[in-house]
Amino acid sequence: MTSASAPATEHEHADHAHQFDDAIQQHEAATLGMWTFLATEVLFFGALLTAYTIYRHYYFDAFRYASHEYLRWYLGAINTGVLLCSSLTVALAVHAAQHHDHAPGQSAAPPRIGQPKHLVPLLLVTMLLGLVFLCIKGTEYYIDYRENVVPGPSFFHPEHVPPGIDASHIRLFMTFYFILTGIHATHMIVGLGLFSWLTWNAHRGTFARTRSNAVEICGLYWHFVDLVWIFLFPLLYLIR
Amino acid sequence: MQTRTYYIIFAWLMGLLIATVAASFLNLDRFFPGLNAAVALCIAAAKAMLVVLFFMHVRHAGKLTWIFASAAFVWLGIMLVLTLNDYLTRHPVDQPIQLSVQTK
Amino acid sequence: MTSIPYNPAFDERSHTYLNIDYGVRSWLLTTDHKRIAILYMLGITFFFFIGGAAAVLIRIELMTPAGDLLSDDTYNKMFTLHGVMMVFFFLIPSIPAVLGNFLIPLMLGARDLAFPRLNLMSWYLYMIGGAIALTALILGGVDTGWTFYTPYSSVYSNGYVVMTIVGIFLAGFSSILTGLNFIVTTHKMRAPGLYWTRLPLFIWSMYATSVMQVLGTPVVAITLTLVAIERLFHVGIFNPAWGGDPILFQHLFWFYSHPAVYIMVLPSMAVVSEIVACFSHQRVYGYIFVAFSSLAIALISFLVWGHHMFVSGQSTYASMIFSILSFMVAIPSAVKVFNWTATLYRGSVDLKTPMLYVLGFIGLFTLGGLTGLFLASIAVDVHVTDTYFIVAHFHYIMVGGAVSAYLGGIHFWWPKMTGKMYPEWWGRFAAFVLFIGFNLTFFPQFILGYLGMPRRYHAYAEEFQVLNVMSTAGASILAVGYLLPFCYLIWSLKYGKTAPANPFGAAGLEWQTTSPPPTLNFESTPIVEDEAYAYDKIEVPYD
Amino acid sequence: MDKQFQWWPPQASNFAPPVDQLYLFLLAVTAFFTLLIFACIVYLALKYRRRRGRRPAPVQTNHLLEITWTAIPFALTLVMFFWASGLFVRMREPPADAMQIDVVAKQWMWKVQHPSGRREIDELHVPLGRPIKLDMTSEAVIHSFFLPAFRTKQDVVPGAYNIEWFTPTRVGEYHLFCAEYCGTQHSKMIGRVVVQTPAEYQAWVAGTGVDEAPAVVGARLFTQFQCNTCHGQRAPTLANLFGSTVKLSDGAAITADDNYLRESILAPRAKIVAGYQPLMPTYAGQLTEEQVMDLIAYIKSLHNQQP
Repeated sequence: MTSASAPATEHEHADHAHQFDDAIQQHEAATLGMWTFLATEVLFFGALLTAYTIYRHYYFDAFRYASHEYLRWYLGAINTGVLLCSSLTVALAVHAAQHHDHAPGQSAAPPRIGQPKHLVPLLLVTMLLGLVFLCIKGTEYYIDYRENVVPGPSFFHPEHVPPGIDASHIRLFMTFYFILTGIHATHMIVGLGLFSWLTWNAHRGTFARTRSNAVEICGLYWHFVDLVWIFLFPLLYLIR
Repeated sequence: MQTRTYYIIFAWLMGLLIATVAASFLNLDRFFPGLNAAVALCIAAAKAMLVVLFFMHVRHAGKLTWIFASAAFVWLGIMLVLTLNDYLTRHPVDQPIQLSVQTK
Repeated sequence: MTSIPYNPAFDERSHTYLNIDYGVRSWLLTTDHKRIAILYMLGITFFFFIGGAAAVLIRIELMTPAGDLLSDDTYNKMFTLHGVMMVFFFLIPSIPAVLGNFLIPLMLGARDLAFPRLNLMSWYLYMIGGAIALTALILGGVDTGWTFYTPYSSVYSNGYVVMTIVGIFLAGFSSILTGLNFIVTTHKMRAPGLYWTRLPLFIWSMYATSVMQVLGTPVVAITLTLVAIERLFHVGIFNPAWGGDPILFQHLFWFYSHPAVYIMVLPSMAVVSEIVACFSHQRVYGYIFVAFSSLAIALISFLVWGHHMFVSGQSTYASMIFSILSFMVAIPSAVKVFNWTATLYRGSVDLKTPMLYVLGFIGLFTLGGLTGLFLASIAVDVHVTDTYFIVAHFHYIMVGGAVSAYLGGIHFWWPKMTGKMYPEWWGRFAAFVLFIGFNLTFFPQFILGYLGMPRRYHAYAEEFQVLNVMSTAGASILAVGYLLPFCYLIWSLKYGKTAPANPFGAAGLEWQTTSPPPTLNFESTPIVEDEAYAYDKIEVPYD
Repeated sequence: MDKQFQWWPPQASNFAPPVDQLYLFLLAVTAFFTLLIFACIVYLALKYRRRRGRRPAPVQTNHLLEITWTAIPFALTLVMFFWASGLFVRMREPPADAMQIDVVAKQWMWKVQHPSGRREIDELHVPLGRPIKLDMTSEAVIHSFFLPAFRTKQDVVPGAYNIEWFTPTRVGEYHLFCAEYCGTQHSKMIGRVVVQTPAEYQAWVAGTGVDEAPAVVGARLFTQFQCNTCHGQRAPTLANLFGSTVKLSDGAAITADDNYLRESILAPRAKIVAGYQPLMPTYAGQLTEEQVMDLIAYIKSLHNQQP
């Protein structure tokens, strides 16, 4: 026997879970866990994008035509802007939370966004931006539904297809469009759920000393969902 | 990190967003086929790098985070390269690509 | 030697993880990694016997050339049931979720995994996934084979394909979360002094496995989801009649499902390294080579999936690239086999039950691995692919390899998990029965395959009967080999000898705590000062 | 077909001997290493078995040994790779003079048509010593055309033509199996390949109840579907088309091969010949796979003729 730290029974501290030695270890583990999960997500979307890339390569003309005809680049661009704004507010929220952790009493300078007391408003703005994104996305889906380009019983009527383009390839493009944006939107909805939980806890002040952990981890997730959209936007909307 | 950095990065991101939309209206493919897509993807990658490095704090993170963040993209690269390696080398007669027709 | 101080209060078995609490609730809501391991063991055993029952029906049907016992449709559903249950619900979770869950925190000197609640959630996802898949198979079955090749699965099959896919999706999610938990735990929760180069090889292999689970599983999850979407919405993704490409499905499917073979066999290698060292009373030969060969396998195995597609219509050039890469993955496996064998040299070899399983593993894995070279050799693969040669090859790896190692590991750590010794004589006897039964079952299938008997055949040509009867005879012996441990291990729970903390004189932190361990594993966090497998500091135990 | 048990499948094509040689080489390597490992395990386990009074002697890792047993398997696998790939490339390149036979796979039967027109189901008659090229497609799901005695196999994928070739070298009857799982009656999708002497084959081809040649059927279909009203006037002429290079309206050039013709019939708007309007309707759904093959055969027969 060499030596031993504190007895096992004393590990039930308020600031970290029983399996960890201290709050720093818990924080590192949580961050690494989220990064590992994001690696999984990269491959999850990556498999879809690989399939999309191959069909886009083979049926390029049809994909370009469908992208022009049925997607509105300006709505996609606005949505990209909305998501980038939300990334900024998330970054500021994380900053605010961390600030609070390490220097709780520091509020002498004139208040600037990113100060601890802005945490709740920043989280709320982020969620609002997320909702705006989903509303615009929903509008796009509705327009597509009116144009009968949503996969289903009356999926796409091919009377006006220009020469050199096969209707089935247009359907293929729309299918991938709905799968990719649909799964992305699902991730957004999960993100909104996480942020509601964060906001509620931040509002009640029940995070104690691990507050920045939760905000930071959820922030990583939100940024990742934003990242996915950064790639989806040019790949789907801007085919020239 | 100061909050000022976040605003600067945000300004860059919005600038790149305008750039990518603008680039899509230029017909770059006449110079080199696929140039439009390449430019769009490069801008997207630049935006992604900014988000990852600054918003997600990888710039100041330890080696481990770097490895985890890049491993996923290495694996994605494997999948893309080896799959395309098949599709781009199928000889037209020897290994036809799939045709999109009703075969009943 | 690293150890824990003697503490009389600790020795009274007053608080092992098993008896600290009773009642169903305390088990179903536990976050203790050891209890979750036990829960996994129950689930896995259940699904193993479901899959095994299907295998029995398949083998009985194949005793005669005519398809007489089962209808063709039932037969197809049986081999699908067998494949889905064994691959997704038994082999992939077997060693990681049972032994990995139990041992990783113990071997690292940690109190639990990094995310105990996530760990429990993994088990629920796995069980719910299994229940859904099983429901699909009971309601009417699925006849696509576990490979779900399109467009058969996405358009033409009449079975409950979507429901089965939902089950597999959930099990995949469980597998990802387990891998994530192990990765974080290995990185962040090692005891003081436990550097990477001091880690047991079990941890190295499990880490490599976890990387593969995390990076590979999402791909099969989304690919099968695409199949379900094509089926539900009648849109073209893989069906050529609707603009898709069925070969693309195969690329995406095998991107995960080839590495999945290594998700099954790397954990077996983890077990083998521990047992070989313990029962040779010797440090594993070439520790660092064995450790890094695990990581090499984790990477290279993602580069070889195209060898499943040599006759599929893949380009000739791509086939050749995949062929050379497939040969490369054989090399780290060969390095492991040579090093394990060399570990016996000048050791003190004790042929106890776990060692018998493991020596069996080395032999069977060698044969299974070498027959893999036949499949990487494209011209030969053209002849033997989709025949019984393939069936024999992957059963040597997955059953001869993975299941043998799993059973070896269960015997080795049984005293640690339950506090009871298994009966040694019965253990050795069962290991022999298993080895003989296994070879009799699957060796004839190599010959059958080269003769040209295609796999998934319900009825076959008459000249194949002799070998098929041999195989079925072997399968009945193999079944006994599986039932024996099932019976005597349960028997030992009540009547077995009480196990001491370290019955085999093994190195490793898990043997430094009581059998069974207390809920938080160690009385206090151990500090490690030795290399792994410091057997020169342990006296040879005799019995 | 011999119904007795056998250890080795018959060798009946040009690929059987070289594949068997490679197989034997692999078998030798496998046997050597398996026996080596088994022997080592048994010897070491007995020699160093646990005995009272004998302590194990710690062994240092020998790096030279590690490198050796990494390098030797590496070298062996390189030999296997080049040997196998060289043979594989030969299997993928049919000789120019090969006789083409059309195969359409359905759930669950093989429909075969010879150049002379004779059709057969679940059987394939081939003449001895003549290179045979199978042009194969499938109507619904993936099948695989497997001839164990010929050591050759090719998946038959719907929506495209896949090719398999061989030269039969021994007269007799051999198995034909579907090797890719294709649904309920997968194991019933079997048949036989009959290798005959050239004279017997000619007699068989000319046998009673002879079907029309694909090109003849194709010619009739050509008129029946009124293809002749456009092709040659508003639409491109088809004479000497097969194998020629076609300029497309988007500036690309493409060789008119089987797959191009197939696509032009079933999805005519996908590639438009330069200088023509996209007027042609699709015939997808109106023609069976066999009829498409007949039409292609007819177009091929328009070689060296004036339109």
